[in-house]
Amino acid sequence: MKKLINDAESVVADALTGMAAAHPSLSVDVRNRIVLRATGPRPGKVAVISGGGSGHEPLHAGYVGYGMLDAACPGEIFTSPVPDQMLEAAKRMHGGAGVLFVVKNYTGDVLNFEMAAEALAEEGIEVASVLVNDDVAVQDSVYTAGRRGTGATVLVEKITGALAETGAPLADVAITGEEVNARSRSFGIALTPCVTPAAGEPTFELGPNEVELGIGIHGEPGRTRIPAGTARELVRIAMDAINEDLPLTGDVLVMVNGMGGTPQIELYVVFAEVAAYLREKGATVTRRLVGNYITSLDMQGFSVTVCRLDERLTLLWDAPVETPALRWGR
Amino acid sequence: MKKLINDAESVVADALTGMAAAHPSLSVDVRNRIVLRATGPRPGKVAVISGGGSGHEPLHAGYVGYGMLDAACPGEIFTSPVPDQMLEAAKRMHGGAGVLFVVKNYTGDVLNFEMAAEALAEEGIEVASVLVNDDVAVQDSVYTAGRRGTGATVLVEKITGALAETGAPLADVAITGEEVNARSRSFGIALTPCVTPAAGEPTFELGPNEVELGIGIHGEPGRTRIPAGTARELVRIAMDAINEDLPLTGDVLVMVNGMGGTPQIELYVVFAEVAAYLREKGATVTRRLVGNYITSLDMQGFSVTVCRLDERLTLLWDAPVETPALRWGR
Amino acid sequence: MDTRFFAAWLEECARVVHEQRDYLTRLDAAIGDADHGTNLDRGFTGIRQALAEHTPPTPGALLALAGTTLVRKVGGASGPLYGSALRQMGKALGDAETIGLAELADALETALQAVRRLGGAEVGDKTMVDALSPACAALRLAVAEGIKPQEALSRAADAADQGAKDTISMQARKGRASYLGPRSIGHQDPGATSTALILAALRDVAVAWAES
Amino acid sequence: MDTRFFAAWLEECARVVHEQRDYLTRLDAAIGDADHGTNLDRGFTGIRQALAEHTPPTPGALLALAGTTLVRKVGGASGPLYGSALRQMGKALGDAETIGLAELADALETALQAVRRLGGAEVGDKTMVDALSPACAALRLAVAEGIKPQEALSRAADAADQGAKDTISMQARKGRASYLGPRSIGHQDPGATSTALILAALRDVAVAWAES
Ligand SMILES: Nc1ncnc2c1ncn2[C@@H]1O[C@H](COP(=O)(O)OP(=O)(O)O)[C@@H](O)[C@H]1O
Ligand SMILES: Nc1ncnc2c1ncn2[C@@H]1O[C@H](COP(=O)(O)OP(=O)(O)O)[C@@H](O)[C@H]1O
Ligand SMILES: [Mg+2]
Ligand SMILES: [Mg+2]
Ligand SMILES: [Mg+2]
Ligand SMILES: [Mg+2]
Repeated sequence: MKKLINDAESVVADALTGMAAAHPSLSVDVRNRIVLRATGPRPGKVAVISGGGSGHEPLHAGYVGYGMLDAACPGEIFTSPVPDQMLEAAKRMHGGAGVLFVVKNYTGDVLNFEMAAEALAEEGIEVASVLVNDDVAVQDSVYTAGRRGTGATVLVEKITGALAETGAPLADVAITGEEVNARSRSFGIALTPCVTPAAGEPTFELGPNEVELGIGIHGEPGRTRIPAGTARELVRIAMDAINEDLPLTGDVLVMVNGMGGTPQIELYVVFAEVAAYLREKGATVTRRLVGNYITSLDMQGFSVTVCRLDERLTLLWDAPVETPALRWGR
Repeated sequence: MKKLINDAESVVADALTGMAAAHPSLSVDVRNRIVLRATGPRPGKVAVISGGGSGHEPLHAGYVGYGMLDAACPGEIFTSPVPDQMLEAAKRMHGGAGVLFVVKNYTGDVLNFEMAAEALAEEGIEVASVLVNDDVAVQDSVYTAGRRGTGATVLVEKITGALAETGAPLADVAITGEEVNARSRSFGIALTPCVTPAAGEPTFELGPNEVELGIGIHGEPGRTRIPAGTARELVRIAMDAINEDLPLTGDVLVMVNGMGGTPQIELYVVFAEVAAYLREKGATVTRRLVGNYITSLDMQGFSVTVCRLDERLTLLWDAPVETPALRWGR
Repeated sequence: MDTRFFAAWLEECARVVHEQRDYLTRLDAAIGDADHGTNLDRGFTGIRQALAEHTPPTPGALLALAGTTLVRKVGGASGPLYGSALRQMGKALGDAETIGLAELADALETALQAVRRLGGAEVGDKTMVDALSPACAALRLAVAEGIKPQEALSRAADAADQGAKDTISMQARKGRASYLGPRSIGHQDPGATSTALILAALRDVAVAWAES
Repeated sequence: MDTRFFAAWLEECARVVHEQRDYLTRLDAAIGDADHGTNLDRGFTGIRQALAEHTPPTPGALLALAGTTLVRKVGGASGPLYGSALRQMGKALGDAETIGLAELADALETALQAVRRLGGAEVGDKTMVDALSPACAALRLAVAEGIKPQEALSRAADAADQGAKDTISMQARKGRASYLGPRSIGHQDPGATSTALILAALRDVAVAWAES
């Protein structure tokens, strides 16, 4: 294993030090592991806060800034953060209008955010949570921990962030976040596993001609393994899975996301196929993202997220955003 | 080899189809292999045009848009474009104030752009070229084809693009491009080779514990091979090589660039070390980029580019830019 | 069993978890996300540091501090689960300065309830519950039979170990491993395995204690 | 040698380059960027298509069209270099309907000059010049000696082949391979190799022509 790190133990701290140096718009507290808007809290505005394991960059810290998150809490690599982080971030960023936690549906994230929410409530700070669970590769049944939260997280963070910026009340921001989640679905495919600095070896094995279908974002193995196919074939598998769960019609936002080690040129090849598929289904792609937005370290592969937009969500999507990883309108 | 493609032969065309679908701000001519601003030419404005082999995304097509390029000409993977492309792009985008070609110093790019420039001149369109050659890993001597053009290309495109937007004359835009190049230096290090779709196997071999120093952006082997070290050690090698060539003092812009397969978290670790190095040298980092800006397909590794800024270049850097890959101020 | 006994247990846990770190991580790589060993190692190292700074006066306070430290250091699913387990165990022990086997059995039962309440897992879901639950049952039985502590804790450890092994044939219904569906079968659950290690540590400390 | 002869040569080039595509790309992978085979294959396939649409009336026009096609299809360093070479060769042949060996030798010399002027490479720089230059010299000598075409072109092909092999021990001073400095030594130059293939194709066509 070769990695651009100093030490497997210090990766997260070192990267936060780099983030602090790279983005004057952020206030990075390396010791407490929180990344905040440098501007501090805005009175009367709901503070939108998220967090999760590291290794998914730019998620979440790359989305801290005007029009999106107020703070992010990075955990260890692929490990949810601890309640102290969310607590500290919330205390520093809340502007008196309450705090929204955007939580990806993984047992670890859910439990740690829950503990933080309880502690915050005890301190008299109003908290609501949006649970993101958009991954159609996982059966949402009593036999699983429920669908994972993946690509839709970016959309929920963007749209709740935009709404919070308007001074909307916590309940509205939370409901809108849930609406975005309800309208979004994702599916991911890996060409290669990823290597965590701590493990130092691939998280699973894939043959030279195999791909893994229905992966999450933690280098975990997926649902099944099939022989590698063309981009067109793989996109069809992903899109069929999504379409089965949420019929794809009307205006849609599409995110074709690289898992971290995928060349951008391949993501465009994938996007072309996704666009063709949606055209065939009669859906209209009105907004799109193509790039690395929620990754699994150095994994090669992609995920597609589709969100059925309405006019209001489109407006919120278009609202100005100024973060390290997503920026427009300012 | 597993890749998200339909066919090694059609990668560039398929990716351009995807770009067209992904970016309404671009006008993509898949047949002629040119990517233009959808707004068309602006009378009285110098048209800034670049191009080069594909596989370096987002370079160059990702930098087409307000405040940067007017057009990009993507060649086959790692192969410079042909003169017809530059010719067609120039004819469609020139606004009567001449055309600036931004050319990376590789024999293929130089020759093809030269042929295009001759043909354009014959048609009475004024052309100037900026040759980018910032890679200190290559000795600039009669014994080589001269220094390669790498990371500084992004800076030259941004800054000439900003100046052209003000209506500055061709000669000024060209001189400023040369100035940016003269003030910039880069050095790259690979942890892994890359795999081109056509070759289907790594472009060179690296042991499980080796890194390649002084790589370019085409998967070519570098200057030497050494045992892998920490991020700190590797950054020191890169920065010493740069500092030996261009003493690092004063205000500097730093770009820490991923080669395509490098996780963003590692790039931040690298950036932290680069910032520490520059602090030690007494230089002040006033502007920075950390991400994938000029890549080699799926290669893991990084390059550092440093540009010694002055007030004017800083202003031009800060000027609004609105392209798929670089955007601020609008 | 006094404060020193429980401190020795936590110390032994820290040692064993550190030693078995890569093993636990490998188990987690197979059906999870390859971090269980590093997670627990970070947590128990944190406990060691916390105790080095200040050792609480009673077993109850000690375990509560250990639980809080896990919550603050571990993250992931195991942080809140083990953290709450130890915290609730500590609470159950109250201010008593020494603890008898029956109280310990009750406290362990409280820990199990805490994990079940928080995580919602039942026996058979392929989680730490599958090791903790039989360990609790074995210990309760041993108490009823009036067996001496090192023997009783040895039975609990064996039951946990067997419980961990039994997870191999199970299909996961909770935690990350559940995403794999039937593909989770054939792998031992990392959390059940660490629970077995923690209970083995308890036995070892009890045996050493009885000998000295 | 008439238009059909030169068309047959270009056809044979297309065949050989396609056949040797991966070999040329592998050579380029070692000291360049792994595209020389695909570049030339794309170019000569383009020539084939262009000639299928329309075959110019004279050898000169044919080679000029071939050169222009390479410039338009290949890109990279080899596109302009081979493209200009063929274009200049075509120009040198003028409107003549049949070409003698002496004119061919002169035209090849013009091609060499075009490559040298454009790329600035000298003999010994480890480029296509190292194959083309000895081929030109051998052909010139053969013309002076009055040898018959297939024999003369065979000598030119041999010289090109030897020239290509000689690049193995050279350190590159032009093109991408020069970035490697001393590490370029020990590898055969891909461009010199393709030049040798192109001249071998010329010989083969001449031999077949003489036999028929
Ligand atoms: N809902 C749950 N109830 C009980 N135990 C659980 C639950 N979810 C996960 N676990 C346990 O946690 C272990 C994984 O811990 P760890 O790897 O540290 O956290 P994460 O899954 O967040 O990466 C699993 O092996 C399982 O024993
Ligand atoms: N300046 C030059 N003069 C002559 N030949 C050159 C020069 N530069 C490169 N070449 C030839 O071009 C070959 C490489 O061609 P190709 O791989 O198609 O282009 P690129 O180097 O742009 O990828 C080299 O092997 C060499 O023979
Ligand atoms: Mg985890
Ligand atoms: Mg090339
Ligand atoms: Mg885990
Ligand atoms: Mg090449």
